[in-house]
Amino acid sequence: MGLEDLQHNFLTGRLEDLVKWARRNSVWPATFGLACCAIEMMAVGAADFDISRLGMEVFRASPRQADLMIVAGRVSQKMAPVLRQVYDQMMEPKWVISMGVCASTGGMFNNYAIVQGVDQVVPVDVYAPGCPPSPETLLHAILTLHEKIRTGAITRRRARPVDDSEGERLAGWVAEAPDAVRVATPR
Amino acid sequence: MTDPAPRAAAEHAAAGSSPPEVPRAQGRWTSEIGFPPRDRYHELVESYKASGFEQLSDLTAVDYLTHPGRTLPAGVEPGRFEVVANLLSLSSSRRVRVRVQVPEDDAVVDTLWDLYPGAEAMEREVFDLFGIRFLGHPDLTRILMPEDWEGHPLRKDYGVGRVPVQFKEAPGPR
Amino acid sequence: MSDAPGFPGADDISVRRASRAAVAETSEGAQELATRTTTPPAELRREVGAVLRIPEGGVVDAGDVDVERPTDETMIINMGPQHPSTHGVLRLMLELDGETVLRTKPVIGYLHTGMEKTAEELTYVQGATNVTRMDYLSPLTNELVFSLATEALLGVDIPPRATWIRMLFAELQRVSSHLMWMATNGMDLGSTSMMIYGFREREMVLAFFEKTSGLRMNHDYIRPGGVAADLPDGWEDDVEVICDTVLRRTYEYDELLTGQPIFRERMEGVGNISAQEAIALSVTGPILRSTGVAWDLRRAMPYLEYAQLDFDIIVGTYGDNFDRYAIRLNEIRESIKLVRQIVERMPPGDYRVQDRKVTPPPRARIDESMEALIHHFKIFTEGFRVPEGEVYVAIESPRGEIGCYLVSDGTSKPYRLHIRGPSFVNLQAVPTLMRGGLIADAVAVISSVDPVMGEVDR
Amino acid sequence: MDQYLPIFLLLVLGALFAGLSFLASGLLAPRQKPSAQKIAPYECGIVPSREPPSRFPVRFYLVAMIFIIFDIEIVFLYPFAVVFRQLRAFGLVEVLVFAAVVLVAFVYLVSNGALQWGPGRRLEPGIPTRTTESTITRVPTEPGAPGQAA
Repeated sequence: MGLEDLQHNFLTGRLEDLVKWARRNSVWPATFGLACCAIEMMAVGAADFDISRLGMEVFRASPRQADLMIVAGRVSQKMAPVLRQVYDQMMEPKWVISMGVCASTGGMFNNYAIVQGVDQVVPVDVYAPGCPPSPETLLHAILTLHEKIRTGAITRRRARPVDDSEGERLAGWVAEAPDAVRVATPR
Repeated sequence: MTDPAPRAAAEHAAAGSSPPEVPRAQGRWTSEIGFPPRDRYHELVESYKASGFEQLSDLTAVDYLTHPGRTLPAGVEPGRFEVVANLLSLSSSRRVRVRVQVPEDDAVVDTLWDLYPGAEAMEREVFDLFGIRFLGHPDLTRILMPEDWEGHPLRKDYGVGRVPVQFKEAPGPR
Repeated sequence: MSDAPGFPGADDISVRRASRAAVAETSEGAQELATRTTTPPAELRREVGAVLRIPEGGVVDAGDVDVERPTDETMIINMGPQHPSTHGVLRLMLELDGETVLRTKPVIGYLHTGMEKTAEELTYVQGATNVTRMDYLSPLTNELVFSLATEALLGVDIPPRATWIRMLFAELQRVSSHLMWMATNGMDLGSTSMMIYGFREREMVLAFFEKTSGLRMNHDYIRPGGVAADLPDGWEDDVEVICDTVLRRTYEYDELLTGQPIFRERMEGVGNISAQEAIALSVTGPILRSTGVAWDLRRAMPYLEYAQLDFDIIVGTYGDNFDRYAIRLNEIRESIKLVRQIVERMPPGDYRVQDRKVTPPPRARIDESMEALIHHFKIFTEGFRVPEGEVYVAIESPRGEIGCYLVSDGTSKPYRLHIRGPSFVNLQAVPTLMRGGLIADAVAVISSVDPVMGEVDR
Repeated sequence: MDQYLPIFLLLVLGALFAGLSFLASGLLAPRQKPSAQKIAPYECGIVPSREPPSRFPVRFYLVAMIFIIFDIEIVFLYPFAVVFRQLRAFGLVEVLVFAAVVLVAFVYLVSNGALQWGPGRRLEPGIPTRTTESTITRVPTEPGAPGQAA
């Protein structure tokens, strides 16, 4: 057994890799099912497309115990501040998957009622296409998120919501430059 | 019940199905249509309820701003809005539609809540999306739109609110 | 890169939208539950659930919930839009005395998608894709009601095979919707295994839908003029496998759930409603049938070819959660009985109406004949024209009577499309069902009403 | 002196553990102060506009009292458990008497309805237990005869 076989085991792993490995394999989604995509999200949670293989066993109801918010469905104007509130109440580190075209860009409902893309409200990590995305697409989005966690920086603050103590409230979050992470096809 | 009301109901009901010149669907989905004037709307619905229409299945409104030329039976002057109440008789498996014209300036109609408590949310939705007020409604507030939303979206003069998208009508990529 | 989120020149609506998307107050003011002293009496009666004005000796006595309790002893909480048991984004405001629910007020609109406005922008050919996203547990039922309304106005009658295919898919959709209800109802009452079993069976039905229409949900399969594609060959065996497996499994669910004392305790006697209250609140579907009223549109006002099929209407006795559970479980078995009859009597022939003005020509023909190309081009760009008129079509969806009020002004786009959502109306019965129960009963009642928020908020 | 050595060691260990955990959380915790929304109570996504009610119904405190009763009982069982072999029969009787006395308090609480949670409007109790078959009636339809009502 040559030295190169020792490359990826516990003894020689760097702390940051270990933390990222731990985070990646225990991402708990918050139940944020809005519309049709929520049904497909539940189907992904059920027996046939089981996401507990990826460590996402439990859909935590309260944002305090959730790491990932899957925005599954169309976000209406009335729901946007609620979405923002739940996102703020989630613990760091937190990620967002915008599931379905309605969440990503407003989809086929380009009208007064739907927020045209949930990235106007919360910073999004992975966009899953489809209407609704088939469970395989959502699984691929989750694996892409794992890849992003694996290659992303560990201590980068997600979106520092600006305190209202600083006088007028900014547009909710300080837009950081979206990092054009060239995400390799997850192995 | 005052004397004129049953006559009004009878007059419309007696016409069998609705007056012939009103274009309607054929076949299985034909149903009787009543066109009461606004002040006799509540009486007509009351007389229908008395004659066995136990359930109000649907109440909605239509904004005829851009389609004034619709055909209506004689003696019914078209208003801008039209409140459509759908009554259902469980005992005799029949439906009847009551279409009442509502002018634009004072868009107010009597509520059906005291006859059919189920009308409460439907009327709130019509108020929310069309701005037609219902007299005697217990809690006439918005139901679908956020509370601080101005305007009534389903009116024909309310824009769709499209965000211009790249390949349809917007200038080049941003 | 322009700073405004939209493009320059976006009109005021999207400017307001940008400010709205920022962190805004989520309180909905007048739509919320006010304290008892500030609520007008009529509204107070409705929130308490005492809806009917029956003379004193009548069924409904609001007295069993003493409303005169001082307001500072009670607590108004949000069973808000993001809640595991509210089946989507329903927000219930409850006034509690300890664990007992005194008053309830559903606040909806958190999934309002402006579909009726969008419907006025789409042609009849595209209309089904918009309508199918309303009730996302039974998309085919929405498409069916829209197609029937359009065909009623067009005055075209579709070939028999299309009718029977539509009935086959409507009943299979009822099976998949009720299986989904069994799953979420089990999950809400703590039986996670029911969730897994329910979804496992539902996947079989979705697999068949995907095989025929190409999509698991939002199929756009039932279109004005017939169905999108013919049944794949060998479909009888798929349907046969579905029918056998699901029928056998329903007895397993019965064994799993009905015997459990906890499940029984939370279902029996909880959320009861009388027939008078149900009819007065315009409630339809399993909730109305659970009170003993045998009203099912497939039998009372039959559409398609339901008059030729032999099936039973399941009617409850006490009007409580357990009745609704028994009704839905047996309706799965009835639907399977129906599907078996439909499989036997499926007529041959074409699956779409052959009127060239409505149905686009088959793809192969376009290369050969210029006229077919013109028809194809005209139908898909401008859409076919529907004569002026209005119609109200109502069919039996798994949640109750879904109606489509369609007004056309002779152009190729509906002038007004209103979908009467059964869940929108059934939600009004929630204050009556929850009166006097505990919070745990509130969860069971919401699950028993089975609201689908897409259809409530449209 | 040597008797007190273990106690002294325990004290040092406790202090060390507490000190280290504070040190670690100081190091690893995010520097940035949590925002107002994060501190706000979670109300299903709604920004709380009402202050949480101050008065809670008594029933919640009764349940807390039941817990305290049994908690104290367990605390006294610990020393008993250490020496119960030497005490033999006398110890056993002693602890049974003690448990009986504590149980009186519990029975008093339950008889006062501490565990009855609200009216929970139920149907009249006399209903036989129902199965999914017995609670429904099937209204058959003869094919080809539409429109007969209930």
